[in-house]
Amino acid sequence: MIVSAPARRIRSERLPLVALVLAAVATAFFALPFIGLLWKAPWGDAWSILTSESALTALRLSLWCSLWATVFSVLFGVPLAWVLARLTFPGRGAVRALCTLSMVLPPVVAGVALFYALGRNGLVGQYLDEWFGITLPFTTAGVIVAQTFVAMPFLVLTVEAAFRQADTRFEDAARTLGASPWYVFRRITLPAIRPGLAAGAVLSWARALGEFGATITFAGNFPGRTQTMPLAIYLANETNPDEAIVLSLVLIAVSFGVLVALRDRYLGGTAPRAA
Amino acid sequence: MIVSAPARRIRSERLPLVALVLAAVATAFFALPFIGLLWKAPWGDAWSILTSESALTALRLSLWCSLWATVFSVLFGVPLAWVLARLTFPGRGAVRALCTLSMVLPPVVAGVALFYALGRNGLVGQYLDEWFGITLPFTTAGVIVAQTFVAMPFLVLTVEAAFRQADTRFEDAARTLGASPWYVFRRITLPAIRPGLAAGAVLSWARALGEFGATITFAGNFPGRTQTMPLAIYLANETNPDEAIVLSLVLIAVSFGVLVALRDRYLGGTAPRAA
Amino acid sequence: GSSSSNNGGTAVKGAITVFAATSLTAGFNEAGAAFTKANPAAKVTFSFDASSALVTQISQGAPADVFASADTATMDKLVKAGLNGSAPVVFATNSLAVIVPKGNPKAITGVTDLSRAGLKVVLCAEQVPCGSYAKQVLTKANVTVTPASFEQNVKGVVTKVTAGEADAGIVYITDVKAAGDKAEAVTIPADLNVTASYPIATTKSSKNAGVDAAFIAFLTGPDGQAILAKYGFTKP
Amino acid sequence: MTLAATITCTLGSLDLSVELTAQPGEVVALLGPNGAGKTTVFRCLAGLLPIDAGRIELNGVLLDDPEAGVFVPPERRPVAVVFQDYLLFPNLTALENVAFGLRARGTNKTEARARAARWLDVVGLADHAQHRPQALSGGQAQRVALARALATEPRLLLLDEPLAALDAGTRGEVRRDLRRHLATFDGARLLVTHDPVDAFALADRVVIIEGGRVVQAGALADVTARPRSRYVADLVGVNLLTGTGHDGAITTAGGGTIVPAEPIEGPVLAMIQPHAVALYRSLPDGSPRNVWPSTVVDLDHEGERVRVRLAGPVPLVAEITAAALAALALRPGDPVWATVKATEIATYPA
Amino acid sequence: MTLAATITCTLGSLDLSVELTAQPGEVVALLGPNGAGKTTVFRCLAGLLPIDAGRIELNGVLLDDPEAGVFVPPERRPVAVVFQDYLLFPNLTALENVAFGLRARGTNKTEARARAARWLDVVGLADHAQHRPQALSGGQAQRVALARALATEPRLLLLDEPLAALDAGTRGEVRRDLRRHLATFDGARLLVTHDPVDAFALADRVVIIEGGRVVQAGALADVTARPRSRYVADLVGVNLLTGTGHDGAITTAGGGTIVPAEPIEGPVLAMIQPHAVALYRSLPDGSPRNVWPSTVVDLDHEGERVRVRLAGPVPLVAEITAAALAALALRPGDPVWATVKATEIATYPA
Ligand SMILES: Nc1ncnc2c1ncn2[C@@H]1O[C@H](COP(=O)(O)OP(=O)(O)OP(=O)(O)O)[C@@H](O)[C@H]1O
Ligand SMILES: Nc1ncnc2c1ncn2[C@@H]1O[C@H](COP(=O)(O)OP(=O)(O)OP(=O)(O)O)[C@@H](O)[C@H]1O
Ligand SMILES: [Mg+2]
Ligand SMILES: [Mg+2]
Repeated sequence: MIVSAPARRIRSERLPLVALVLAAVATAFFALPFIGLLWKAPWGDAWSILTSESALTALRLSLWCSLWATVFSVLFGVPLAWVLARLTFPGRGAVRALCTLSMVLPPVVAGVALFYALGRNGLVGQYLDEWFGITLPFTTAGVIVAQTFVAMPFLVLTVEAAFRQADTRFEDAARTLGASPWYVFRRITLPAIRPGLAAGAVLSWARALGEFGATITFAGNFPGRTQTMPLAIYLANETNPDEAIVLSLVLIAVSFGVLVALRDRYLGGTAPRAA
Repeated sequence: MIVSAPARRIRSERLPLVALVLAAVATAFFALPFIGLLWKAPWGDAWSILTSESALTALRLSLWCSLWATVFSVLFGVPLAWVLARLTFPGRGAVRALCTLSMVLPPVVAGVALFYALGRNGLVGQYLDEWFGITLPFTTAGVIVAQTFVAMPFLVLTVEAAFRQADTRFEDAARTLGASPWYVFRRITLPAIRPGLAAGAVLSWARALGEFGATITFAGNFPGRTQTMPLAIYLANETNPDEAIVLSLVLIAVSFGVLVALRDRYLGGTAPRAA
Repeated sequence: GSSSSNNGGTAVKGAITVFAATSLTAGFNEAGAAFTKANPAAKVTFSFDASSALVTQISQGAPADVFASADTATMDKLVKAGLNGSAPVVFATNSLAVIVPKGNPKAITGVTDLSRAGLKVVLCAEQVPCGSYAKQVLTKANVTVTPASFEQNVKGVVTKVTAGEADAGIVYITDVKAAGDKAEAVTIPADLNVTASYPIATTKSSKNAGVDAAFIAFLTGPDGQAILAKYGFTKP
Repeated sequence: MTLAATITCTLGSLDLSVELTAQPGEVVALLGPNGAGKTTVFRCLAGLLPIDAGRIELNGVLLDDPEAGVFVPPERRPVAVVFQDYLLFPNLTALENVAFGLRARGTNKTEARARAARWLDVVGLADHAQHRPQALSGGQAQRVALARALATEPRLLLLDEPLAALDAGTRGEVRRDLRRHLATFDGARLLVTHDPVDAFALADRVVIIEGGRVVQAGALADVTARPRSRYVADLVGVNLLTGTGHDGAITTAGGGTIVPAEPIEGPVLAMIQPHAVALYRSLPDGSPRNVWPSTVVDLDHEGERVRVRLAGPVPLVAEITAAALAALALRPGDPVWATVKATEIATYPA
Repeated sequence: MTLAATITCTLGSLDLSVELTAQPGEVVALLGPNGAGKTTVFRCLAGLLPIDAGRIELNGVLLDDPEAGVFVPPERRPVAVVFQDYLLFPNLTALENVAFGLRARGTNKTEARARAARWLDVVGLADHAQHRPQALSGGQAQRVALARALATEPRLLLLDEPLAALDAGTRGEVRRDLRRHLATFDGARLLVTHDPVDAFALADRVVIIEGGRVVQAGALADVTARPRSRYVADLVGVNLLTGTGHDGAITTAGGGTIVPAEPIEGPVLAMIQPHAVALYRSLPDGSPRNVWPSTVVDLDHEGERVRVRLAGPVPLVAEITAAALAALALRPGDPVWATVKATEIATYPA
């Protein structure tokens, strides 16, 4: 004990140190490209670009669509995550895998795939059209669909993990107190998985906000209707790369603001102890 | 009690039912596009395409790079997540936000940003070149860097959530037994967050595998060196969309296989109870 | 105004959507503005994307009245699918140039230099028009180039050159112009060069025959050509 | 409310198979060694663990019956549990924890909180109402758990060692309050405890479970008067010897001979109170009929009385005064003679 | 190993400030009501909670001293804890849990498992070695926790109610084994318990903590002989009255008058054994000096003895036989006369 103390002393210091170093490297890795952008950004004509009507429209549309995409992801993703985490049924692994495929799919193909499913002649799309006169492609709704398609997987997997990590004994205790599954879910389970839910929501929101390929293919590129920020940036890059950079910085600034705004409190979980 | 019983009966049935319905919708939403692809796939010349040398090369490269991207994401992402979850320091919110920005960044710009950081004349890149003669653009290493850049955020946020959800009292108990932080982390913390870690790894692997924009912009597109599957698919789509679909199906099949293979056991957490 | 009248057409009214290849973005935006100035009752909205993607979208029922492609091959796809309303007409041509970073640091004088050892050259992938054109040029000049990358589109080439990651590439003249002071063109002599032609046509689903025809007419007319010329396009 | 349960259930190494009944207003204490299956019984009754066979019926309502394919989920059983490990909801304050059951059953917020507050007061935690469980001490947490269960006024109340973590004073109080409360309501109540005092104070009847089986049941007095197992003997702190009676004497498993006042033929249990065992350094004269050479194993001081554990043909625990011990100057390992009057030996068939 | 600790620490509503010492080989029992701060003291000693002021020194090594800026992290303190809520690692088997401390300190796997297995055997869980905590009963879990702490052979061992969940039999055994083991090693040991029997059996010295302060300390016999607080009185089950002595008599807070054998002037504590209190329906003749009119509050049956709680100028608990109760036919609310011989009243300065 006394003998091994110094040895342990060293060991005991290692984790935090190594961890901190690795974490620092990771942070730098993330930070550098943005510093680069700021560095190269053409601040001269930035202002005019920022305030350009088209930019603002695109930004507004982006926020609007990504918000809805997140809402839908949560609405449908959380139940799916719950099923995957809490029920045993044949082919569960398959369903889980299925949910992640849209992340693997190259953007263009994702768009095409969506056509086959929800397009005018798509498996379901044709009936949407026939029966309800709904056509998703080339509409704002289409943008939301495309974004949800690529963003939801992140929510599903993250929340499923949270469900698996949660201690079900508290749910049992709640049920013995006469709480319906739904009430248990709201008052006990949800608070327990809040960190995971928050992370999942953030991930899918960010993913939706940055979505490009599936959107432009499935929903087209119509200013004010389906031209989200990434599309506008892609286009700007065609004519004037500087403008593209400035617009990206706007997008970055916005999401940065939002993410910083969402305090640890919303992330919940163990109160972090001081360093 | 007796009176409210029927009322509760209904309530109590609602969650599972609603949950199952929503989950089913979500699953269908994910499944349809792929069914669509399978449906439209030109099975005729599928085989020749699959076995084409170029396709296999691209596939091999994709798997190789995405694997490394995942490894790096875990290696650097877990410590970062730990820091974000367990230490309090000014600007933690900012760091967390920073990690997610690369998800928001449109692919093209992401690539450009990487140039500014790690390119031949980039902030750091120029020294990499000068001192070590390392140039990332146009190399396989560049592909891995680009994929890590877009994939790591998913791991960081998911794992941070897992850390927050874990009960730290067990770690305290472990330390009183003389376990160094590193040992505690390995034997107690890691098992506790395994579901989150698994989910995070899967998410970033899938994201890396499907990565398109940043890769081609930063690393370019050279068969066997930097041409990953999504790039091959994109170009195939230019000349022969059918070929693109077949190739995507290959990509999908592979990742589907991998994800199904990873059993619930690896995801860990509460043993799911029967439906 | 007078120009539009001596353009032969009387002012039309109605709104159309033009699907155009991204390389036309700048030129079409200006042309569109001019067209609507001449025809105050008309409205033109553009949707830019890769020519091939636009064809896919049109085949999926995208509300396009006019389609302007960056190459004839893609336009042929539309025609083959029977989705075109009018016969395609070439409204602009373009030719290739070697693009080098500002100041031409590697002192490249022509296509032949591209084979120089240690030179980082990027080309478009053969699957996309600029790639196949570049290939033709190189064959004509019979230089063999091992590029560092086959880009997905011409902008990819421009980006890498302007970012200084690549030393040279082969792109359209129009792209060099668009790159402004970040890049310079090394001209490719006409005998080695190839001509890329930009066909335009109305779509079968076009809902406003008057305006879409008028727009095509405007583009092919002197005013349209003048505007396109500003961006480096040449008369067919 | 009558509880009638026949529970058969296998869980890991435990093979549980017990029959339980409780009359309206009756308090039944479940006693048994660790791992006997007491908590598991509770989990079955609460519906947290479906039984493999048998049936659980409460007040005429069938709650669980695999054959009939009936299984009423926990939330629809009028049952409340005080869990051995409390299981307070970490995200709720003490007050919200107690109010939870009421809220879940649709009581409005103010009403629920008011009643919860009253319950917290009963268990003496009014001023901890706003604390989260992690900010409560062990005993405080247990009292919150108790209040949480009582607040729902269940038809069947399951108390799993509800007083284990309470300090002496509080324990007495809570025990009194609990008894008073339990008396007021007509549900059936089951209580797991390791403390005979609790059982005495609270239970009308005890059921002894060992290895998943009921080994003894009845009024505590009767059970303790005629312990049938080592566990019960330990519980009441008496010596229990098993042997076979044959013309007037009992031969113990250890090979010793016991001569009781009322002999019994065949397998027999003999109970001897520790204070009835006298110890001598030398063989006592007048040679009483029950004298056994023994060795002191060890000594337990409990205040001014000392419990001496003896090894020998008839292993016993003797309880003597500290003074007597001093006189005998006994130390572990010392040889000693143990004697017991025949009249002090209670015998009954095994 | 000598422990010398002065702990000042504020935690929520608790304002802790205690001084503790333990000599090599000494076992000190920490007793106190729920929420007194016992567990918090342990957390400070183990290094899980840095102290606000004071110093903790073990065997000459400074472990925690805010002024000196010294804080030795838990893993570098030779301290082991049996936690009140066990905190067994859910992902490890019982055996792995016990082996954890040894493995963490670098013992090789086989060696560690062998020793762990031996410890599990000591606590009688050899055949549960491969079970996960969630597959253990409450008592089994607690024994694993005990084995886990003992296995590391710490210099300072902190036991937080280590026997609370054990059944009567096991409890006695484990208590004996524990005492034997504790005797064998030279570290200092602190024990939290609510059971005086544990304290008697295991502790050389007791420290009574109430509201974060040490209110009494010393040999258990002395402490129980002269209880200074309601808590201690409850613990040993005696009546404790506070009052002021004035020429031969004591006036209690309740306004009653007590006449002890040895009067004391000024603030005084008076202790009366419950069995020393006699009850009469009618005013007893021969008029003893201590007679108080009282009302029966309630009755606690404990086997053949009954504890009667009385309200009146001098609130008391009387312990009488069931027979006596039958004779008096007392029911809650009945008026009754309580008398105590002056010689039965122990008095000492408050
Ligand atoms: N989930 C489980 N899986 C496997 N075995 C289990 C499980 N739960 C309990 N057991 C086993 O069942 C037996 C009885 O457990 P139970 O908790 O009912 O005992 P108990 O009577 O409550 O004991 P205690 O007095 O210590 O609380 C134990 O031996 C335990 O090992
Ligand atoms: N994390 C915390 N935050 C706020 N208050 C706390 C915290 N931990 C403990 N307390 C308070 O400190 C007091 C003492 O707690 P502690 O656990 O030390 O009591 P204890 O003596 O161990 O009681 P018990 O015998 O019930 O275990 C309690 O009143 C509790 O409310
Ligand atoms: Mg139990
Ligand atoms: Mg405590």
